[in-house]
Amino acid sequence: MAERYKVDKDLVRMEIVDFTFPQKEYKTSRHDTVLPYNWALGPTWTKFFDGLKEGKIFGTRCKKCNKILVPARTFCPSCYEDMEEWVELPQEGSIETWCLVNYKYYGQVKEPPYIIGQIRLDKADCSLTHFIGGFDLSDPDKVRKKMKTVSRVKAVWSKEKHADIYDIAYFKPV
Amino acid sequence: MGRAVAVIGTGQTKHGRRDDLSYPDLVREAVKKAFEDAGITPKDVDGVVYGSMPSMMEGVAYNHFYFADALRTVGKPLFRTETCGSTGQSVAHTAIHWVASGMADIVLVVASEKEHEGDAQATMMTILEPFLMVTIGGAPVAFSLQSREWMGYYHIDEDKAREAASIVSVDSHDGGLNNPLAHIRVKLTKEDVSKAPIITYPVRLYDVCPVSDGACAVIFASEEKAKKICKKPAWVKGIGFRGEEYFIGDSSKAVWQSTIEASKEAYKEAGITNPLKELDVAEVYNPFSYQELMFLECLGLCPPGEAPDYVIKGTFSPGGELPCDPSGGVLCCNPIGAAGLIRVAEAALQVTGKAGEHQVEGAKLALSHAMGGAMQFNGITILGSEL
Amino acid sequence: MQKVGIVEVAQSAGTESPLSLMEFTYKPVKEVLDKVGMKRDEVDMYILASTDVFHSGMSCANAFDWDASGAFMKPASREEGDAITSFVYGCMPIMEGKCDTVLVVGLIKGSENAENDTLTSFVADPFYSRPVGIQETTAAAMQMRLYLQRYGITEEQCAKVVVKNLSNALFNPYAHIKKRVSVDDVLNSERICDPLKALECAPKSEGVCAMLLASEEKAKKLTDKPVWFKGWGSSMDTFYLGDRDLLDTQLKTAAASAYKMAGISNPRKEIDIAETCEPYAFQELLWCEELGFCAQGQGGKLIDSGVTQITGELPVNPSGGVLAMNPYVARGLYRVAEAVLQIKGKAGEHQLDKKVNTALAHSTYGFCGQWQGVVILGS
Amino acid sequence: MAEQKEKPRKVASMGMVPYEMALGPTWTRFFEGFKEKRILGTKCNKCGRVLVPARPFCPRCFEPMEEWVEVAQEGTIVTWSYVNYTYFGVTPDMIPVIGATIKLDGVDCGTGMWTQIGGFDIKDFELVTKKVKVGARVKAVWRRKRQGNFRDIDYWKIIE
Repeated sequence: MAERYKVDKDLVRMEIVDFTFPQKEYKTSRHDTVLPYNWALGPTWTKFFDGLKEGKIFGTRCKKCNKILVPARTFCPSCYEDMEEWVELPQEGSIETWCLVNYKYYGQVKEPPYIIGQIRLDKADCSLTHFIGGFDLSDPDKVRKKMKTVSRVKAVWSKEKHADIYDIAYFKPV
Repeated sequence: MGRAVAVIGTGQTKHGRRDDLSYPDLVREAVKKAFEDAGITPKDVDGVVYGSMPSMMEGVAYNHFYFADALRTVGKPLFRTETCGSTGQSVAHTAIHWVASGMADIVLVVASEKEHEGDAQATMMTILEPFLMVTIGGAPVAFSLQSREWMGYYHIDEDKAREAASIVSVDSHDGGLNNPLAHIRVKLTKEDVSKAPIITYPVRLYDVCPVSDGACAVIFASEEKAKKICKKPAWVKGIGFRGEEYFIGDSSKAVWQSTIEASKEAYKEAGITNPLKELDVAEVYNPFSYQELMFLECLGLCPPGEAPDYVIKGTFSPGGELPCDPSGGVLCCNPIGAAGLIRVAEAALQVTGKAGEHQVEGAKLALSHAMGGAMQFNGITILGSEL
Repeated sequence: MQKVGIVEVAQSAGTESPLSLMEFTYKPVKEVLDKVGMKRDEVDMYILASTDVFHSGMSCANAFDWDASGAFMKPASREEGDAITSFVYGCMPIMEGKCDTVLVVGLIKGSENAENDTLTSFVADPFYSRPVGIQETTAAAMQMRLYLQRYGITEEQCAKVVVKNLSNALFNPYAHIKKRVSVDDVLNSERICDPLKALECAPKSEGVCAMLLASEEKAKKLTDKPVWFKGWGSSMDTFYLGDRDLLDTQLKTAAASAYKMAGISNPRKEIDIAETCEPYAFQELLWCEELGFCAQGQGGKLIDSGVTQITGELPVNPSGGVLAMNPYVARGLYRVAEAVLQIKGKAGEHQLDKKVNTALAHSTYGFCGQWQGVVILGS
Repeated sequence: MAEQKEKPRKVASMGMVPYEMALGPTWTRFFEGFKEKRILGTKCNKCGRVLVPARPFCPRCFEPMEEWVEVAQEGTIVTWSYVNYTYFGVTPDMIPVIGATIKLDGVDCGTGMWTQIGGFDIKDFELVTKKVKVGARVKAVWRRKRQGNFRDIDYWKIIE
């Protein structure tokens, strides 16, 4: 991370090294913000990500509306009740919708092309957002054609797991 | 004038270092308590106002989206109000205008901060544009600049100011001990404060607020609803807000116009002519003890340049003529975005007799205050037990 | 409840400006004051809408924006998010009888920050949605696919929105993008985020919009043709995309409350012009359905019918909309400004060729329209 | 079902966002002045105040400030602060610094925060409290190589 920005001690500011704005014809001042964060997962998400590390996808069930939501939640967004019942979900589901990202922007999560999809895991009452992959994505037309035939997908796990969302590498067509 | 508005319920989290909870869950803790306190359900609410410090603080932009479920705002309108440190006052003002205008009957106001998830001083420096007001420092510098300007302007003796600031700190920390939700709960003596390590001279460790996580929720209602729902509402008597120029040198920070004018407006609306006599308790925003001295003057609670004398003779101490920050104030708890709303909530608790161990006996009229920006903004809300 | 009149508006154009944000903001604010002959300190209250820190790099943006907005030592506040909320906030103190005049300012310089997708990535939660690449464009692309699939809307129909709006923009001096495009141009533009094409996505623009609101009595003194605030509605959706039906947004709720307050029972007939916030072309069709201009799933037919053309029965985005001009935070206020100008009959070259009595302004931000707001204005 | 193995965790990350602001004609000219060792202000024709840094308009009168004036490079300390702590982005070699608001002669406002006191061993805090006082007179000391930014004034020297 350190090589991606440098500190200009004289001007008391940071400059992100791997980004340039289009050339301007007037005088400007760069002021990049580089800030550290340390986010608390809280017990629910800690447990959810621990599950991923073991190759399990957990949801929680609302005792009031009975819905199973994934990723696990502390509370039901519609009933506001604590969601204390943990449910392990099947690792297969159907694709609700998807998009093929084929352009670049600063801070992007991975090198395009890649597919982001909404995947409704069996038994779950909401969709999980994740990558869809496991086949050649280089030709957008071929991808469109292929995706017309795909409705079911299955989780593919990363070899190395760090208890984060990337423990699932992507979902591949079944 | 518009319809009368009242506070019908408040909720605060346990403030402090809350690594035990994710940020949305922290927000929910305050919201749940406010609903329980008001005895209403989210169905009764017409809309929500949310505010925090700039979302760069915790690294989630427009965090009201992230908190939509925790705020119970799904299916309802939401206003996102932010005015820097005075955000907590400004969110309350948005709700008060909203109810007074007749476009809503009950509005939930929430403000929060989870400072342990970011670097507060580094974030604070992003208030400044990068080429004209550049400095090293953060908030302590800005406020020690202000304190010294005030001392210099009135030729206040350094030792006297030190003593008064120590009293402010000791009183606040005593308040914190009486407030189970406060972040800092320690017993201090004047010596502890005046001999503590220097942060930015003359400001020492216990002259400075902590870095806190916390959220606060306050429910406002129209007169009709308040009377129906709530046995003892806290009525909004007056509000005021002012901001001055961006460049710090443009106006005096010793005679702080935005505090003076904002409080004048609030007093006028509340029909207060002698605030020191008429107010029963004040929740003054005091992230720095020296700054509170200057606020006491600019809020018209004592003559200009005489705050140290009044503080030393006990006017603003517990049992004094106008106790300040019985909750412990910002010195004992500073989730920045929420801190201004906590002042409103505390004022409401005081005038409704619900402040528990830190209750000021018989308080009927309370002032709450917050400031923010590059020493630019001041907001005031005055609450009373009677309409 | 007092009536609220809109007295005057000023806008800046969307093209990149060499002025500093302070200078850039000052101009339209001063223009509005000069137009009505008021001094800065004669205005009773100021409501700013300036960007979330991620869109400017300056936190507490009200600090820097204060001077140029004219708010020095006046009662004031600032809304973060969409400027249409600052408009509604501005109406409140007038309705309660506390203020006679309120000046509302929405401001941003889009040329000073990184791509919108870089910035809106930060809206996503840090643990789950952000790491898998959710930002406004990817979220919208998934919403679009669902829209095409469920209702058989065609990509041509979505492209027609771009053709219509950019052609309207040719006559709007404040629009940013000025170019004539064909349906084929849109369909053949780069498939950046399939099914979204490059030309279907809004640009990044500069934009300051200033607007003076006044009580009924004062408005009548200050202008011979005040425009009246008739109603508004707004609604927030749940956070996670996976928890929502992306084609059933809170716009329906927002529109229903706005129509109720304004006493509108048949929006399709009673509304003369609508300005919607469509950072992605297909969204105009979806929003039209949810605003009740056509039945659910009929957005494609609506654009085919020509009703929403500038010459049609219910013109949508005669200004060129957000596709032609996208000053992120200020864009909601630009929608209101266009509605005001159309009712006043002062829109200039893109003035509608009919009497405009009732106008609708809509704005949205957040993934797939998580926040929705609707304002109704009337003559 | 996974047992909870440890207490709730935290996730460390870094937020990086680039910005580039236009200086605009007013501040471009202001910093051009720095290159020539000149401090420029603007004067309001209405209230008559001279403001530094130069402004496009008077924040109070709200009229354009078109009259440029070169101002004195000496002034009086209104207030100052001794900064001796670090946070993210500030390393120990960057401190201490003494930030000050200075009222330049003939100017109607104090400087912002960019003016720093120096020219002696500011690590010696005793010496600092002896020399730096509200009301003390100071004078700008320019850098030899100037680039048109706030650092062109190296520091403000106390005039004994």
